[in-house]
Amino acid sequence: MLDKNGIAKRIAREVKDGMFVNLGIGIPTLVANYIPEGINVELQSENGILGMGPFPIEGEEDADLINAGKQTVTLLPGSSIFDSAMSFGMIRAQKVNLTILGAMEVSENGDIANWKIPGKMVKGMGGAMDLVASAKNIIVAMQHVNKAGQSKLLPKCDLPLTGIRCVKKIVTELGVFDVLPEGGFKLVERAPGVSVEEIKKATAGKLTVEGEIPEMVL
Amino acid sequence: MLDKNGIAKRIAREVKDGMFVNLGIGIPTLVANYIPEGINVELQSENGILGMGPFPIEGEEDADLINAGKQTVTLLPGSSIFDSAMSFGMIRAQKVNLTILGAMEVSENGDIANWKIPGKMVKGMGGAMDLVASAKNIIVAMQHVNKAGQSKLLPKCDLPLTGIRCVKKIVTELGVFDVLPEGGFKLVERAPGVSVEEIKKATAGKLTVEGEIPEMVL
Amino acid sequence: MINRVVKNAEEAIKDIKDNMTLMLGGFGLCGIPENCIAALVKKGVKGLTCISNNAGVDDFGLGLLLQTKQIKKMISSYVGENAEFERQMLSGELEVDLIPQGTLATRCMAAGYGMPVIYTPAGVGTEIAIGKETRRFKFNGEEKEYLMEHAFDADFAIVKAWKGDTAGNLIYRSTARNFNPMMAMAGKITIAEVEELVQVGQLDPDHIHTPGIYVHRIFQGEKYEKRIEQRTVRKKD
Amino acid sequence: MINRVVKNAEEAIKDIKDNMTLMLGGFGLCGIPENCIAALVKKGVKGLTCISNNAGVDDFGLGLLLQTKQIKKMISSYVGENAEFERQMLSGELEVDLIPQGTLATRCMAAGYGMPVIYTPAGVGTEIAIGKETRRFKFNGEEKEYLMEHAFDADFAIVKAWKGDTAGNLIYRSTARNFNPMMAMAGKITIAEVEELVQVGQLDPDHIHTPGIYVHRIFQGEKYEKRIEQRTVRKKD
Repeated sequence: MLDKNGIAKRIAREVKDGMFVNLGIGIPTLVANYIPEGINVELQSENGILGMGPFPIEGEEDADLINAGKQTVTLLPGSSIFDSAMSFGMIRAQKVNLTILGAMEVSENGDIANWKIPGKMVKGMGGAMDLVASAKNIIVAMQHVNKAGQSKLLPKCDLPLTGIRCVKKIVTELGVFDVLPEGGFKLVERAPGVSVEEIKKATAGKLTVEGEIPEMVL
Repeated sequence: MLDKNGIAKRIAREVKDGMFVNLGIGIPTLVANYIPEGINVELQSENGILGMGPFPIEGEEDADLINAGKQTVTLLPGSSIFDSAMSFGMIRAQKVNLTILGAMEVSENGDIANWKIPGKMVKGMGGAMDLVASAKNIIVAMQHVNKAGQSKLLPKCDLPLTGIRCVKKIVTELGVFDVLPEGGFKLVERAPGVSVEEIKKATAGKLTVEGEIPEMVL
Repeated sequence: MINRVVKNAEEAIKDIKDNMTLMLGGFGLCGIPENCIAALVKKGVKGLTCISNNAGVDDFGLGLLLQTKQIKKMISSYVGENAEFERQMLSGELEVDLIPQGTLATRCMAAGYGMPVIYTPAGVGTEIAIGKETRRFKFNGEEKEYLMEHAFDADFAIVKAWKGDTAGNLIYRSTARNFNPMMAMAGKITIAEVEELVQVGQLDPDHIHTPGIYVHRIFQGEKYEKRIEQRTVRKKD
Repeated sequence: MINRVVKNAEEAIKDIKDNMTLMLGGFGLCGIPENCIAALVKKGVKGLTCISNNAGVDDFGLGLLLQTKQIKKMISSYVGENAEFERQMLSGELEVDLIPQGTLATRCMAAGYGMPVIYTPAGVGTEIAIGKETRRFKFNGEEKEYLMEHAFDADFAIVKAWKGDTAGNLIYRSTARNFNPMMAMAGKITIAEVEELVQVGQLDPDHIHTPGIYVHRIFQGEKYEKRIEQRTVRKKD
């Protein structure tokens, strides 16, 4: 079973040299900590940064320099600042190669729900709808089941959708799953110590398990 | 009868304090020389300048600083530079208050032709089609008749159009004309020494002459 | 040059009336027009429709105008972290139109660029698409569905910049830029408050983010608090 | 940061092939990619479709590629001052698509901003509108007709900037900016030549006009002629 950092660490492997990457709030933010040495990527923050750096050293916070999660951040040498229209322009024009974000539910055909629980939580979609509608490569980082113990990998999302047919890969505490073009979740790797049976039990949507499923080595 | 500078001088009176003005190539460019002291205007050049200044002093030309006519120019204090998309964005959004340009023909209903003579001259429309399609206030500066002696104020344009129902005012060497909302040219002022009869003879389109027409004093 | 300077926030907002539509720059509490918000609270103008990416926090930013119930409707992309907002929304006191952040930015840009509508794929297949015209287009070799979205139509845009000159030219600092440039371009009347107002000629024309043609009134604000919403730091290595 | 540096113009354009579509920055001879144009002439690649506001003059700028008959089609807004161009156009050797300058700029912008189409009133009621979809929209309180225009789809964009860094960030100088930023955003592959190439960290992030994400290849050009097309001066007062 993976903890949040384990999920982030596993996702970091999907980040390839030369990529421009947008990291959502929560676990995706942690991915930045695990990108291997020698892999040059630039982080895009949709409020208007390319080349976002780590949190500032204590005392060096700048109120004018925040990320899309409103956290104080820094700029790396070679970074650039732009307005929100250009930011979403580069997202729509698919210049950002990889988007990693959290989800409440993902369906077999790659639909994602992550912005609203009717009657309960309505904080807004922020930039998520723009990102999932345009990004060519979307990885979801999330817990496999919700607090009520129900699977979040579903035949069909129950919650209001953020985007349709867009998620390509899911990493949970239990394993790594590809969303198949024809629909369905394909188990790619098991988390350390997790059995295929456990994963089957926790997955409500159609799960494809072909041959021996390797246990991931982090 | 006005010469080119006279036409420019007369048009300069239409420029009011606080206006952003786009001046076309030819006579319109001369208008800048006659804007009265105390009238603060900013000249927009559609290749990306607000606050364009006069030609540079000899020896101070800068290849990177030209106007839409490709002439070397200068920047006034408080000027700004922007790209062509923003430039035409501000034109379309009607932030530019006044457009002054030349024409080959203007029709009674305010159509303008100034970019093409089929089989003869095809240099292109440049920014003229954008300007005339969006500007709220368009003044045409031109000769009243063409080189063949034919009137350029017509019932209907013969040449390919640049824009429709857009010209509000025309200043020629013979006088000043308003284009009436219901169609037709209304004689507003006569050029010094020009009679109403001469103007009538040189105007092919419907001309309205109401009461005594004052001779302009420059 | 055309002088755009007004004395202060009170003068800048003097003709903002009840039931008008305002655009307000900023992302979270970053790059918000603090002085104008304070002046709007003081003026007590009511029934406002506010186009702003966020709604501030309970006691700062647009949260101040929510407390005093001066806002009738919010058009935003994210409104979390604001208990009073949530209360007013759930009780039905406050109308809320939640739209994707890129759609919000691009509808501002459309207004500034004279484009009556734009097409975006954001929200296709979701409840955002309900009642909207859709159309399939090919872009970048891929055909997909887009939503038609209209340019915003705001009476006033109120933005905050770092530096500005008397001709209204603006320069933003770091991510305090965010929505400010597009909103500055989009307002029928645009008000800019700046941390430092300089004479014309002191800003490099190549560095101007918002040309003065878009800015109708400019003033130097005072007492900027520039509150940080999520102070996150790391230890020195 | 991701290093975008290539050695020179030859390397930058090495995979430009016959019959491709190129965007080339510049207004007149101002801000044109001189080094890449020279390299294209040397390479001899043919059948090009060039999207460029102008076509250079007889012996400079895109005029050089016209002399060698490497251009099949020009998409421009103004092509005066070029006798060889006129000859090829009138003889039918060269296809020419003349479009309004704002339409040209905005179709580049649309490509860079992921907008498949845009609407503009430019050309309504003229021969430019023939065969195009039109639609009435209300904007700024006024209803009028607009033409639907498509985003450009170019294989390469070739731009010229003043300064650039190894991550591909670009800063333009004065009116040499013109079409370069939108074209940089619009190319499937974007090549930037700069007068001065610096290391990352030497350009102020707030001053970047084109973020490096849009630029795939960058190099420092050489021997910039920067020819002036219309030298106009006044006497010292």
